[in-house]
Amino acid sequence: MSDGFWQMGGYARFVWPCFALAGLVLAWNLWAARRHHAAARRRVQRALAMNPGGDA
Amino acid sequence: MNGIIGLAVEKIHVWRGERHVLKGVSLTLASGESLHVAGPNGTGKTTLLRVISGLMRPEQGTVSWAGRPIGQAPLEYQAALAYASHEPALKGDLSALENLVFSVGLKRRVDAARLREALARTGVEACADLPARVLSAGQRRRVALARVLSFEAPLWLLDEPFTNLDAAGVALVAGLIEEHTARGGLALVVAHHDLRLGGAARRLDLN
Amino acid sequence: MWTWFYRLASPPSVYRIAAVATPWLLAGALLAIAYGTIDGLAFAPPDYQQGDAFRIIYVHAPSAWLSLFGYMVMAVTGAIGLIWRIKMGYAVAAASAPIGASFTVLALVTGSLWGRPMWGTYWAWDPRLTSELILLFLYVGVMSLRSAFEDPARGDRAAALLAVVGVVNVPIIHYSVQWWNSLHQGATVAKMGKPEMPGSMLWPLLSMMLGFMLFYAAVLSMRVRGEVLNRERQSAWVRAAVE
Amino acid sequence: MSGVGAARAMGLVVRRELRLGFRRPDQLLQPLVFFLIVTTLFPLGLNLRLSLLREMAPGVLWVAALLASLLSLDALFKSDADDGTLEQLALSGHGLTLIVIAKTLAHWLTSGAALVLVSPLVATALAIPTSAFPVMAASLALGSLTLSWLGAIGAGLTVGVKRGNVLLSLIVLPLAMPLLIFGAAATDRAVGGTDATGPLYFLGALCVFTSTLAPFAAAAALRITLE
Repeated sequence: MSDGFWQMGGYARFVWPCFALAGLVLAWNLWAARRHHAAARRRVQRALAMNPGGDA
Repeated sequence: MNGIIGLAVEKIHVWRGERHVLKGVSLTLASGESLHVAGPNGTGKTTLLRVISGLMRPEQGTVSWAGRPIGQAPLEYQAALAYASHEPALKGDLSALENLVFSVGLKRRVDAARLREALARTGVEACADLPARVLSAGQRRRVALARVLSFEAPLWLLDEPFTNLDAAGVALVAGLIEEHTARGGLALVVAHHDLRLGGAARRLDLN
Repeated sequence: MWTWFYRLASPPSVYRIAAVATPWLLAGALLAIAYGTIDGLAFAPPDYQQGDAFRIIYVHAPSAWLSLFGYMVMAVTGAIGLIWRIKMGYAVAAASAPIGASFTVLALVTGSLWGRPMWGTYWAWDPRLTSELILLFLYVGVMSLRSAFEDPARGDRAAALLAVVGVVNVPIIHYSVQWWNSLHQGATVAKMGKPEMPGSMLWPLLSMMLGFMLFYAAVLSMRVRGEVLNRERQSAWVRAAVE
Repeated sequence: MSGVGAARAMGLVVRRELRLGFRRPDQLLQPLVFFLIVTTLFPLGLNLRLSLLREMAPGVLWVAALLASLLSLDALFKSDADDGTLEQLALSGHGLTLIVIAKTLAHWLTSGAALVLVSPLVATALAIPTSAFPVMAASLALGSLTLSWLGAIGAGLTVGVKRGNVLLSLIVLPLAMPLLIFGAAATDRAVGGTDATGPLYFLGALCVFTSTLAPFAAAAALRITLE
């Protein structure tokens, strides 16, 4: 890729951090959602272990 | 005729977070009857009373008054009930009389003299003009009872009305309930210990 | 008549549908975002005024849109929960809040990085960014209120009501800030909004918008599954779902 | 409906609130003293460059008024919820919305209106010319009433929460920013001698809008706590 691309017309200092942060936010959302779901599953398993009856 | 004016509670279910507090409770109460809801604490007695009063909406089940679900005409239903919660519910900075003026006055046009009579009836006429915060727990309970009397409402919902009362107080409350039902009123009384109510008194045990 | 709606909103079916939908939504999202990023950074022509700095719009505009969209979803589903007492409404509202808040932060930072070359400072109280900042406060308010209650059901209802009150105030806040801003500098010189864009600039933006929306849907369905489990712990179907 | 009309019931609740308020006058005075203290901080912080102080005075006065009003909002429903009288009010046969309207108006009388009366004192300290006092007082009156309505919603939502007053401010302040914008702008124009009716109309619109919707939202919020 030509050098010009990485310079972003002199605005590299602003453009690349934006895209990097965007990637970070996307990744965080995925990671947090996965962790949130896993935690919920664990809480349910623990609750079920405590009272197997688990009335409807 | 008096059989029609009544309370019907069908299959009330309430969850408190995880706990299934009320599991399909049903009861009926007709004019002239009193019902003692008993059971160890934590079995949802107060929750049941709050559901019946309309303060709390159950997840399932209905409460009807005079044949109509209370949700349809909540304000008419409220005009017909007198609710005495576990706490005597008085403003500490107001005198006993002022407390009655500002709570009974919202439901009925009533003058101070009649309110003083009610306070006399429950034995606390002497402290009518004292701020509620200086009264003892028993006296506060008696002021709350005077309020129930002054509402002159057909349906009484009383949550532990005997707490903090001496023997004379307990007898007074039992007497007032009997008089109320004798006049065709209805009384639903939550109390964790047993009590002897004459007349058409029934009992419901929340296990 | 409403049975299809209740069946759709029934927790077990939502839990299953969300599980099936997530991978497709995620794949679509990453595809659209990849295309949009490459096209936007490498092939779209620079802006005649802002040069290559304008490319930040490809992440700023979609995240600003999602920050608002996420709040709308939170308010609407919260209202559904409050009015029809459907637990699923609360679950979706609780799931949407953190996602929307994260994109609000992204919109704020990208907005201020984009503004820096034009204004000479990272924060010049641009009306759009100020509204975005207040939106972040609204998000934080709703999320803190929900977690302030021990009883989750009560927290859901309180947060739903605050979200509805908030969504009514969002336009009021937006126009008040616009009015306040017009007092001092008149219309901001550099149009922050979407300037009239030729196709070569516009396609990557549409692709990024689509990608971000699909991504939002994917993460929302992942979080809804967790929120449903939290709220349906005592139901029998949960046992099968968790094995 | 119960034997007592809505207007009479509201009158009773307002009298109850005012009587309770004046039984503890120190609690009524505290927000006003806070208002005075906050406004004296700014001249100290600005090492008294008078021109700068006059420039900032409307904003300073308004921010201080906003924060002072927030202080007293927390108590709007808390004491009634704690001693159980809120339940009696909820079951009074008039509906929670009417009770909330009466309580909020009474609260405004003892807090917002008091602020408006004290504001000339503070304004002179901030070198605001007396010519600006009428517009300032009008904007503070409208703004504080709007804030009382928003605060009623916030108080209703946080009454069941332990240490809810910080959360209350966090919830109410973002919603109060528009009224700060228009209130400070109106006062600022009055100080500058220019016509302030524009922002005052906006503030009036905000006040009417909030006064019509907030009671229902606050009543719904209280119902959530009572359930």
